[in-house]
Amino acid sequence: MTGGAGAALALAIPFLAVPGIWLARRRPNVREAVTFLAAVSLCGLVMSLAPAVLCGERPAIDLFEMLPGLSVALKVEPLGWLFAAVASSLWVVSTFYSAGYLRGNDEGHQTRFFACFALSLGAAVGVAFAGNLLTLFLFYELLTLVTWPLVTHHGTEEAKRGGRVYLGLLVGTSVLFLLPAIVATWVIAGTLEFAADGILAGKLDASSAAVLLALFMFGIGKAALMPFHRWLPAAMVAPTPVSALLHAVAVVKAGAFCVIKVVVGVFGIETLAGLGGAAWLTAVAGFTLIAASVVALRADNLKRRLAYSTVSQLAYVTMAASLLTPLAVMGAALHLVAHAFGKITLFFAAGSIYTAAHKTAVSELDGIGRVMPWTMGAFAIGALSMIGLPPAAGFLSKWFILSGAMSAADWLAVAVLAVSTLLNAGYYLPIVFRAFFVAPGTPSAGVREAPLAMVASQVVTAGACVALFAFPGPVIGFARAVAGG
Amino acid sequence: MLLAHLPILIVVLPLVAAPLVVLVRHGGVGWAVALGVSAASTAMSVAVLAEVPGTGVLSYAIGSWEPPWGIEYRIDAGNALVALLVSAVATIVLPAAKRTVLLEVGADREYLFYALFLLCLCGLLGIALTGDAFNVFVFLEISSLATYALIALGRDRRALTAAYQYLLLGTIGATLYVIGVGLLYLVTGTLNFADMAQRLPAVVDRRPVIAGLAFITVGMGLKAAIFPLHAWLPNAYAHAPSAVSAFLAATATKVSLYVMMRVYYSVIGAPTAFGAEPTGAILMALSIAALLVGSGAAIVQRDLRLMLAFSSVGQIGYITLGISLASAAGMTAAMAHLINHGLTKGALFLLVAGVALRLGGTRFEQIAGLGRTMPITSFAIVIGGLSLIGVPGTAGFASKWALVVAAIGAGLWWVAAIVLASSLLALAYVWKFVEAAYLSAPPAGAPARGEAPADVTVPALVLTAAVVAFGLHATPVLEASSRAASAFLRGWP
Amino acid sequence: MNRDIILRVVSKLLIPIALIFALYVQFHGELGPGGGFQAGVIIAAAMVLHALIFGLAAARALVPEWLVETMVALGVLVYAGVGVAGLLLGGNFLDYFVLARDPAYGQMRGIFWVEVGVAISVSGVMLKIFYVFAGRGRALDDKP
Amino acid sequence: MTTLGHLGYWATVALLMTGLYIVIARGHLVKKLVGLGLFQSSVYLLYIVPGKLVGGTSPIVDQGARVYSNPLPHVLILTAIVVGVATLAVGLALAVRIREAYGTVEEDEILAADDHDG
Repeated sequence: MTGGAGAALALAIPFLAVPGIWLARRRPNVREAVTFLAAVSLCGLVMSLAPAVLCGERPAIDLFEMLPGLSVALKVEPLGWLFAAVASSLWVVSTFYSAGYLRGNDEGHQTRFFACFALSLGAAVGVAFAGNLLTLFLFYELLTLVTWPLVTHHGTEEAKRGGRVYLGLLVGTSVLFLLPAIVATWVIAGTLEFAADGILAGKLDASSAAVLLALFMFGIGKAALMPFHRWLPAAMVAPTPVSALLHAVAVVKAGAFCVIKVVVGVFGIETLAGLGGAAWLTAVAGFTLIAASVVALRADNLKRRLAYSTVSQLAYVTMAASLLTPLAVMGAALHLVAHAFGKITLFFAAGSIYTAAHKTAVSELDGIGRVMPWTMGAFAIGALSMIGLPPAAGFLSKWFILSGAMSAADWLAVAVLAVSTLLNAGYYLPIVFRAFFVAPGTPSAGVREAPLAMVASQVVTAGACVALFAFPGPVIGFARAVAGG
Repeated sequence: MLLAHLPILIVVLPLVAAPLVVLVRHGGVGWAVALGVSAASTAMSVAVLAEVPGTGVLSYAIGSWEPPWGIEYRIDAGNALVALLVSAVATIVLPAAKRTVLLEVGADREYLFYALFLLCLCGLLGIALTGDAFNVFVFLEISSLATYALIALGRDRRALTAAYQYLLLGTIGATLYVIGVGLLYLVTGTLNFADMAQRLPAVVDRRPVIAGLAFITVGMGLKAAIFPLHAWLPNAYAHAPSAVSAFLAATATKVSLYVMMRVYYSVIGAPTAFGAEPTGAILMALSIAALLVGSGAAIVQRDLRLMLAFSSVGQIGYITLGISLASAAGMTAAMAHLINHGLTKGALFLLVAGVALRLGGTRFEQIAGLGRTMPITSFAIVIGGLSLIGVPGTAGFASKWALVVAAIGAGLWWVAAIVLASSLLALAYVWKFVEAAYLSAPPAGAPARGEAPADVTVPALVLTAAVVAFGLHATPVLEASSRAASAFLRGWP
Repeated sequence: MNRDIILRVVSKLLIPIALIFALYVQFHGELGPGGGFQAGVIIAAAMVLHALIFGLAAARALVPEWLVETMVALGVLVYAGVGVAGLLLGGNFLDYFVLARDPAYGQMRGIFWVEVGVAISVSGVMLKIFYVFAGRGRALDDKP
Repeated sequence: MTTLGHLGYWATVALLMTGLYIVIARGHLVKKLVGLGLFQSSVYLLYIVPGKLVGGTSPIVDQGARVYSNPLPHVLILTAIVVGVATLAVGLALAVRIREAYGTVEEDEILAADDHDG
């Protein structure tokens, strides 16, 4: 099988899984088996593309012509491969976890859940392997639409409101800013095909580059740059596996991915650096980073704290991309991976706590680590990764971002990174501390560890965080390829 | 030999079939004849459309009187496309009409329905294909009179007032059009569009020309329901028999828009219409108002059918916006949206016909929980709604893309911004449906899970599939629209 | 009203004359003012007069609804048939020149049949309109 | 050309505006149709008047006649009149059926009844 066909097959697998899931709707075990099978085969397929991509091959395929001169085209590039690899491997884990969570909490509409989950993965793979901006936009919007039923899963008034904010902000920004940016790129450059050194090179002056960059960056609402971050906390009404999907597997990762992709593949690092059009972006991202951390610090609801942590972590990626140095871009790519594994661990843990103890507030977690040691152990590793401490993957990515900031001599960015690390520690470590070292206020009788499927999943992802720290070689190889080195 | 006569056969076939249906006085036969004629017209339109790129313009002299003395049928890539849209939508709507007409109109008047339908089809095709200004008026009235009667056959008494309202405004519109034509006739001495185009530049006194342009704009604006001349449309679409709603929503206003394009570009000429006179600015302002007001009004409707009707007012704004840009890109967008919106609204009104058939109404409290009671129909309505918003992968995206490219290409960033902002209004009304269908419980006494009969659902799904197909692979529509646009811009010298 | 002897007698005299005048207008149409439209209206007027004097029921017995509808359709068909005949004889639609060997005669023949069609349709339409309104109004006024 | 020379046009405009005013201002459905008829008749005038040439005869070939009036507008307007009749018939038929359905032909009463229906 040629690489291009492999990419097309990878895109097809999640979509093909949907009819299977639907047919098995009356038999949950078969249904989850179908999902699992699809996830494993997708993951295996993506992994099988790795050697070729590392060797410098760029498997590509044109699927069909959508608009005159503009095809829906797939092209596997290092960054896209990283994203696809993260999404597909986390799909495998989260299938287990979701099954445990949904059954443990007696959630309804489980078939719809798994079908939409599979569709989201399909859209994420489409975003990852998009060969041009049009394809990217197509799957970006599809991702928003198919995750809406997941966000509003409970169907309550609150879910409805959350869904409105979610949809309104994501579709609103993409239609108002991203689409005109894409059309303008098409009008200016005459092509939407990503290129290693950017397609707008030499076609823009400084001011229009800044405007276009602003349209792109605010248009990619999934990257949650302030002031368009409200959808993330609003989407917290969803069941926890959905939050995991949004925050770690597909949605925000798609946003971060698009940010890097646009900076590298559309503008080109050198072009943008030459025009000096990204300094404001560093500032906005830095502000988002600090502000979101401060909000997270004050949030008592665990999921809300995690949500604002995501906003801040996404700003790392955007800021890293805006530094426009190869090292920082490498850091951005690495952070995409590291944050995914760290954040999914945290959400898994939050879901486990809810399932086992029905607790949602940080202040209720006193001593919970003693009854749920595995869960809170995983949580601790995820938290370390978020803060950027060894032995977790977050350390690596922050290291590269910091090196990038220093090599760019952007001392503001360095300061922001330093402060934010402190803030991260400030809102994560107390949770870990409470869980293990504060005696429970009220004896929570009958609270036990969460169901096995859930515990196992979070242990696996926490292990992956550590493994990425211990054996970073392959991932760094890909990240280096992203930065063009 | 047959090929040479296709331009007239497309129009004559329904004209002959209509009285035959009256003579036979049998509903089933009438339906079969109407379906056969529509299918034949579609086939002939395809043949003509395939023919025009080679020959450029097909000209047919009625009664062998050479134009400009006789009436000429003149077909280029522009009107062939319109004829194809009209006949194709008729062919798809008719299978679904059988059951709904029997239910809503009654068996005793069924044959009259199909006779009127054929007359309406004949009129719309005639408007599209004729090259004679007065002939346009005659066909306009044939289609309009048939339409008034068709709307009046609707389910309740509000259909009568809707039809009466439409009759008043439609007649005023047609009369204003014919006054405009009269003024042009007075200064050129000809009614043939092509001949008129040739003689107009030599006319010294411009005032009658400008007055004619204004009269035709307002007249056709009334028929095309351009804001603020749209008052007749929502009630007419909402209360007409279901099949009529679907057919008219997809075709009737589109044909009037075609006449506007023809007069602006082929007869008056873009330099006069858009250069010397402020037609473009006026049309653009009205289009933008239509986008915002139409979509805004759609949000607050409490009936799905009315919501779709108001959405049409907004969507027509996209087409006129494309016309007002007076560029090849703008006209391409206008033609593409004319087709894509026709398909989308046809699909949506057919789907809603199925909903009305099963649930007995389309008010939002009746359709609550539609995702559970009629899952397939409900999902298809969502897809149609996505096309109204312009989500990529649906036909609506392709034409919106073309429109934004045209606006940005012309340097009109703010227009592009408004176009896109109005999509968010569409998002609001479409999501009102989605929330009602998927996040509300069905009302008490709702029928069990199931779909409308296949003869209603399948044609609707065919159109929905076309919406998706032309969204994922929009090249055929956009290229045909681009050919049509260049045919308009080239004019009829 | 139908008991009024004068009206009955006068109308019996007038209606045949009106019909003959209609035929005159019809067939003289190619040479002088006149034609199928006018003739059709005069025919319908004669029938309306009959209905006014002898009552709607009598008129409906004489020219029943189905016949009226048939006339409307038939007229259009005759008209379209002339057009199609032109097509079949090798000309364009509504091409009169090919209807006879001598084009000038073909013109006359074509116009003649078109006018026949028009007359049938117009008289049918006029009667139909009359029937519709006359029937409706009566039903409504009968209600208390 | 004097103001009087444009008499036909003045009459056209007067009919047009009168008709339109009646359509808009009157609530009675039948009166509206009367206004519509006036409105349409302005078109007849617009077409017919310029077709007449001073001193022209009817367009039938005759010895001694040199100047003919233009016959085409008459033909067109004959068509327009037929259309007008048909429109009037449909309009009246609708008015009758509205009367049957609503018991009134006054627009505001009909609107009130519709509002009542919801």
